[in-house]
Amino acid sequence: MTKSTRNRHTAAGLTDQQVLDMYYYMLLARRIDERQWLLNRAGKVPFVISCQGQEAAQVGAAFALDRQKDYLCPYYRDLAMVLVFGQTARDCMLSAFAKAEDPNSGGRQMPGHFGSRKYRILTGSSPVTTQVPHAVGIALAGKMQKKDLVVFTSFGEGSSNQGDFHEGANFAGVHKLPVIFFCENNKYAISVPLAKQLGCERVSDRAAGYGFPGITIDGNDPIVVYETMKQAVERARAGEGPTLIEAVTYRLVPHSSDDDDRTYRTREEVEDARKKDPIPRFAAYLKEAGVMDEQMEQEMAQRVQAEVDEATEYAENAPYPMPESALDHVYER
Amino acid sequence: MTKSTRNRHTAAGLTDQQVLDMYYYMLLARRIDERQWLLNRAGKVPFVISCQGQEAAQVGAAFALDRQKDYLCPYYRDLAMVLVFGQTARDCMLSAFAKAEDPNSGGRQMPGHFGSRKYRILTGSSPVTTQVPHAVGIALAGKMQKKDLVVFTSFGEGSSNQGDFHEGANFAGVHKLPVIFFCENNKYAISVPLAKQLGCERVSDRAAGYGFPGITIDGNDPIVVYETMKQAVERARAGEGPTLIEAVTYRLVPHSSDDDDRTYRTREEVEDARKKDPIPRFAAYLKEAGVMDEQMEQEMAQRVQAEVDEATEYAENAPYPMPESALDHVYER
Amino acid sequence: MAVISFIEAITQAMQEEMRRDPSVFVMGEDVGVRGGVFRATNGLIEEFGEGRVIDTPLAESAIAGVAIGAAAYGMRPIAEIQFADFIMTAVNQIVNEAAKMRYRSNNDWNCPVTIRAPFGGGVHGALYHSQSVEAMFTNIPGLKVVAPSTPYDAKGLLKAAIRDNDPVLFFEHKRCYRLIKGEVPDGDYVVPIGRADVKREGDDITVISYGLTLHFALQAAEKLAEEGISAHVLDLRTLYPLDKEAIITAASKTGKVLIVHEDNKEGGVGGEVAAIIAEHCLFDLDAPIKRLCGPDIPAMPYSPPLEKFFMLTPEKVLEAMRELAYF
Amino acid sequence: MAVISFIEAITQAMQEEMRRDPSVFVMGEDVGVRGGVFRATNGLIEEFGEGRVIDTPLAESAIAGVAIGAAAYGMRPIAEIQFADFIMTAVNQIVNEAAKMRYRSNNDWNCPVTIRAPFGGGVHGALYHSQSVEAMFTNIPGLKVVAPSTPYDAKGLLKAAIRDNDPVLFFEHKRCYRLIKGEVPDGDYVVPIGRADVKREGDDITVISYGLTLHFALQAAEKLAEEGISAHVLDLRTLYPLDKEAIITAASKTGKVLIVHEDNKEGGVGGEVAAIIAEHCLFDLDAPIKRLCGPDIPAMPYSPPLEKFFMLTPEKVLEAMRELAYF
Ligand SMILES: Cc1ncc(C[n+]2csc(CCOP(=O)(O)OP(=O)(O)O)c2C)c(N)n1
Ligand SMILES: Cc1ncc(C[n+]2csc(CCOP(=O)(O)OP(=O)(O)O)c2C)c(N)n1
Ligand SMILES: [Mg+2]
Ligand SMILES: [Mg+2]
Repeated sequence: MTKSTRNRHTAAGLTDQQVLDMYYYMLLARRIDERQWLLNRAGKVPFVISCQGQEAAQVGAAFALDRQKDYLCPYYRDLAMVLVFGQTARDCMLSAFAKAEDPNSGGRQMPGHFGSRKYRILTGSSPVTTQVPHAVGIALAGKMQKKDLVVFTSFGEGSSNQGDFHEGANFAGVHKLPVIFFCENNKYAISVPLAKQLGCERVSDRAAGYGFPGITIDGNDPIVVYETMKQAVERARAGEGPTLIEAVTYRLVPHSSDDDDRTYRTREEVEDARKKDPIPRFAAYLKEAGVMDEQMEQEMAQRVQAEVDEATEYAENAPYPMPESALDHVYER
Repeated sequence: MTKSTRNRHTAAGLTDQQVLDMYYYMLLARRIDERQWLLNRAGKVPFVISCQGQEAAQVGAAFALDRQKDYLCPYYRDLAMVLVFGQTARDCMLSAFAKAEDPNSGGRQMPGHFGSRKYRILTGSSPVTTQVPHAVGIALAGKMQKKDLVVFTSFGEGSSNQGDFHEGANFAGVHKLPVIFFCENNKYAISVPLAKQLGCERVSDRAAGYGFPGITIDGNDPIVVYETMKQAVERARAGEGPTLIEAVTYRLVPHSSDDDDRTYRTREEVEDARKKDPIPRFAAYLKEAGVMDEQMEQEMAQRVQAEVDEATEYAENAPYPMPESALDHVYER
Repeated sequence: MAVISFIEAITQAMQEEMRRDPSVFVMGEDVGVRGGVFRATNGLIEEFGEGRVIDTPLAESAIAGVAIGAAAYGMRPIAEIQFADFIMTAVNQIVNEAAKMRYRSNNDWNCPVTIRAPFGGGVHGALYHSQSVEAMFTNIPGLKVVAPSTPYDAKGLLKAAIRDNDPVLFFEHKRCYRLIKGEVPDGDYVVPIGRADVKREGDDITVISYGLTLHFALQAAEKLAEEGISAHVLDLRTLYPLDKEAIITAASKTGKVLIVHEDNKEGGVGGEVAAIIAEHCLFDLDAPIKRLCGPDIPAMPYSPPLEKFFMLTPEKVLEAMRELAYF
Repeated sequence: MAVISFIEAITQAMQEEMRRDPSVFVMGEDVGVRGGVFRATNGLIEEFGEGRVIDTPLAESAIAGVAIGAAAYGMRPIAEIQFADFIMTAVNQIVNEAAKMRYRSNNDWNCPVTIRAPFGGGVHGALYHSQSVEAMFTNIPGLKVVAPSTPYDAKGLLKAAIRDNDPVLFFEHKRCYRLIKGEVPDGDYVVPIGRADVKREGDDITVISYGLTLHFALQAAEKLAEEGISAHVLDLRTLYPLDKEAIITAASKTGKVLIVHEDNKEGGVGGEVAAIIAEHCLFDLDAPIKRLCGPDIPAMPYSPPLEKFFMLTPEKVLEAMRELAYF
């Protein structure tokens, strides 16, 4: 396979297998997500919150981390990211169906509230941005214990207006902690557009206020995200402190299954954004770069389809938690 | 009186009388403050929190505002500022002695917790930086009512780490509100020095994150402060939005009468700072500029002394609030 | 009189007050073109424009704090917290600022802000969209806490809150929004804050509740009546400061008291209600003061069997009432 | 056994736990070279260095949130909130995060953080350095709330809190710091969280209290004994979850109960205590359950006559106890 000049991933330090894997995770996340919407509309799962449109940002970022030692404090859209870190389609579907086996919470939390000690994904909640100081605390603890770990935390652009973002980022800046603040700027906070959320142009403009670099990148390109993240991870491991990365993306679907986005954005705008959908775009790249051909693409699609089918069936048939188990785990026993 | 090149105030748009008035307020604030320490050490007032060292910043700022229509949301060190806005030495001493006539709170709050509806000084509390969103709210209300008012709010550099600073500043940035965020950077938050407080170099670095200008200036020079403020006030009145001004000063005395600053800063450092004490420095300027002579200086000192004496005596002899009045004004009656 | 839903009553109250008084305005997350995630502010931006219906940045402490500043200036903001669970970042502004402004300034300043927040569960909202957080605020002099249960009370109390010259926290049980309908007069009216309301007269047992569970008590009372047991049902309506007199009267009337709320039992509002009774009419009691409440777990879980386990129902309330009647 | 002050007990507990377990560390405002504004962390930075005694930026939500993250990782942070009044910006982190981590992750994660905060008045601290904020947290399953009143309990309970695998809010009455002295054994010991303690045995009336006012009750009991009235005094020590059994036993013993705390009456912890009694041992009572508490005003004012008006005293407690005894 000859490398054309169109091959950007090798230059970024990614092997062919890695970019194929990246594509796989992006596709898997998308298909799980789409299936959850179908299940929701069929009345089978009560709630969906999507990663659709943000898969490139998430997968690009996750690939730059060390999946054996780094920590994630993600937010509710990071389905693609937690897949890269080890969660499976089955895990996600168990969560969507709120079944006892859901590894995040045993069905206690809504889907999207990730957490797995074994994958070093800190349990998350709904109030936005509370995970930011947690990430800083993990990094502080890692530094105290002289561990070589990087902590990644993500959040939406609207959420970067919360006090906890400011307080957490400043704390990390003061202590030069190995934290990466990753903003998935999808241009809306539910119905509220950027111009009504941010006094500034770019979320990355905020980094200067904490004494570390901030950068805005195309979040629809997983290779660009990977490259930027890689540098931030190196900085962090070298003890040079945090980085704020703003990955510009778009939320292709409504905020959640309870939302109706027609009240606040035009169909044209959404259609335009669909043209930049990171998944077909990355598929096209892989083909241009000679890494994937039609057949591989089809096989991948089938594999993903099968995984999603299996996961859905398993989760649908899995048992619910016992009612009285609601009383468990308030305190250590 | 010939204007020398050393005359900076005329260029800044200040008359001789105005700079003399500025000096008067600076001196008055300082003497009130010093007297309160004496009273505290004599066991007559339970608590003092000082403006010492920050008078130039406060008076320079206050003079750039319209004392007939602008609003203040100050912080606990802004004694000199509230004097410019209309409070008297007597008011301050009534507050120090916690007497019923204290216009801020009827003796309910510690000194330094300013508030006077008639002077448009919003009532303040102790939790730092809560006044920042209030200032934004007043500005929003003024805009809704199409009033030509500017709102000024001040806070310490340590306090700029609070979530409320971030959230308030961003809100003002989004709505381009006429608010001036004035940070009195005196290099310590109680015992904690700048390097342990701020991830960034300058508090003003934070303004970019809210989409408005930020500037760091010499807070020991009232003319520089006045000029900078004047521009910010003009911007605000012209509908161009907020400005963040960081006035670099030094706290010449311990944090409060309960503090002992020898545990965390050297005497040399404090002595060095005393050499830049804004009050003798401004007196020297006024003399060099030919605005004030020895005799005027002495007369001013005497006038201030007399005011402080009178205020102290009045306040010391004034009645305390009635015990049962503690039950009043929980709700409107 | 028209029959409208609980949420329509909320919307009407805001709309009418905004028409009546130009200083009233609305602010919060998604309250503008989206009309609120529950649609409580539906239609307001169309009528009053974005100057008076403000989509704020996603920052609750600023929502509260900016509203407080505007209120101190003289406006009458209605700030919406999207879910009561998210009010917690605004606690400092509400408790240390709004509630204390009048007191700390010796009556020089005041703060006529209304903060609305949907609370409670039963809507598959899981841990963070189902909480009853009212107990956190029912110990704060200077603040008033209201939680209506009927459309009539919701409209009248919200109008009273908006016109009140002190800060009011206004909790709306989100399950009531569309489930509960009731008659609401066409004209302007106000329901006074601070007064509980007897929602059903009875002689054998007294049930004291608020919010969604008040309706469970009323339904249970209906059933119990068929068994010949007559229940007196008091709706607290205002949770702080409590209407002590009404509580004492209602408790004394039957001598048997059941307090019902969805919030956790320990430390919930019911504790204070029981304490008032135990202090003021202990010798009128014929049975221990019982409480039926949500379990003492951190919040309502998502999974249907767990949510069901948490939620009270008319049946659970009925059983507790019957037990008390036969004590 | 050495006689030490309340604050020395606090310092000792931290020092010993830091020596014992390298995962224990201290963070907060001015806890380093200044040794804390009350000097509770005095000497710690000298012994353990600034790596384990961290002067944080002035931001309470981050203090709590960073501590929570470190705790989830496996450290045992002791976070100091300089005054309990300032804990309010950290409520979201404490209540929505720390308290719910174990539950929401189905026991996968936990959060062994201790948050210390000086509360209470009587030190000319005015509205914002005197508050009793405990009631805000005594309705939060997942959280434990402790408020010791003696040096012995303070040391033993703080050690227990630090070793606890769940979050503990540790309130220290600041007036007790130097006023209250008591015997503390030299060796290591722990006082279990969740258990109240009978501080004085008696037969005629029961007084239930915690913090500074517990001492007022003990002093008053001493005086009353001279009058031939014997008071039973229960120290709650843990405010959440309450030790129901101990409360019921203490109340039943005399049949006359007075609950005393400095916090406002309405919505204070005393309400829940009264409710527990009224639910579990109503028929053992010979008198209404009385509460003597701070007045229902926003906070303690600064001016000496106002502060005096607010504060309870041994005399005020004595009077209430005598009244109850003669009921
Ligand atoms: C503290 C808090 N307030 C409000 C909400 C309700 N809420 C959930 S998501 C959301 C918008 C988030 O927008 P953004 O941060 O841009 O992330 P996105 O959903 O667009 O990825 C809001 C307001 C919440 N979860 N937490
Ligand atoms: C929310 C809050 N936390 C803690 C305190 C206690 N405190 C009072 S002043 C102060 C330091 C403030 O430093 P800075 O903002 O730099 O202002 P300065 O006093 O130096 O003028 C602290 C920690 C407080 N008042 N409010
Ligand atoms: Mg967004
Ligand atoms: Mg400072």
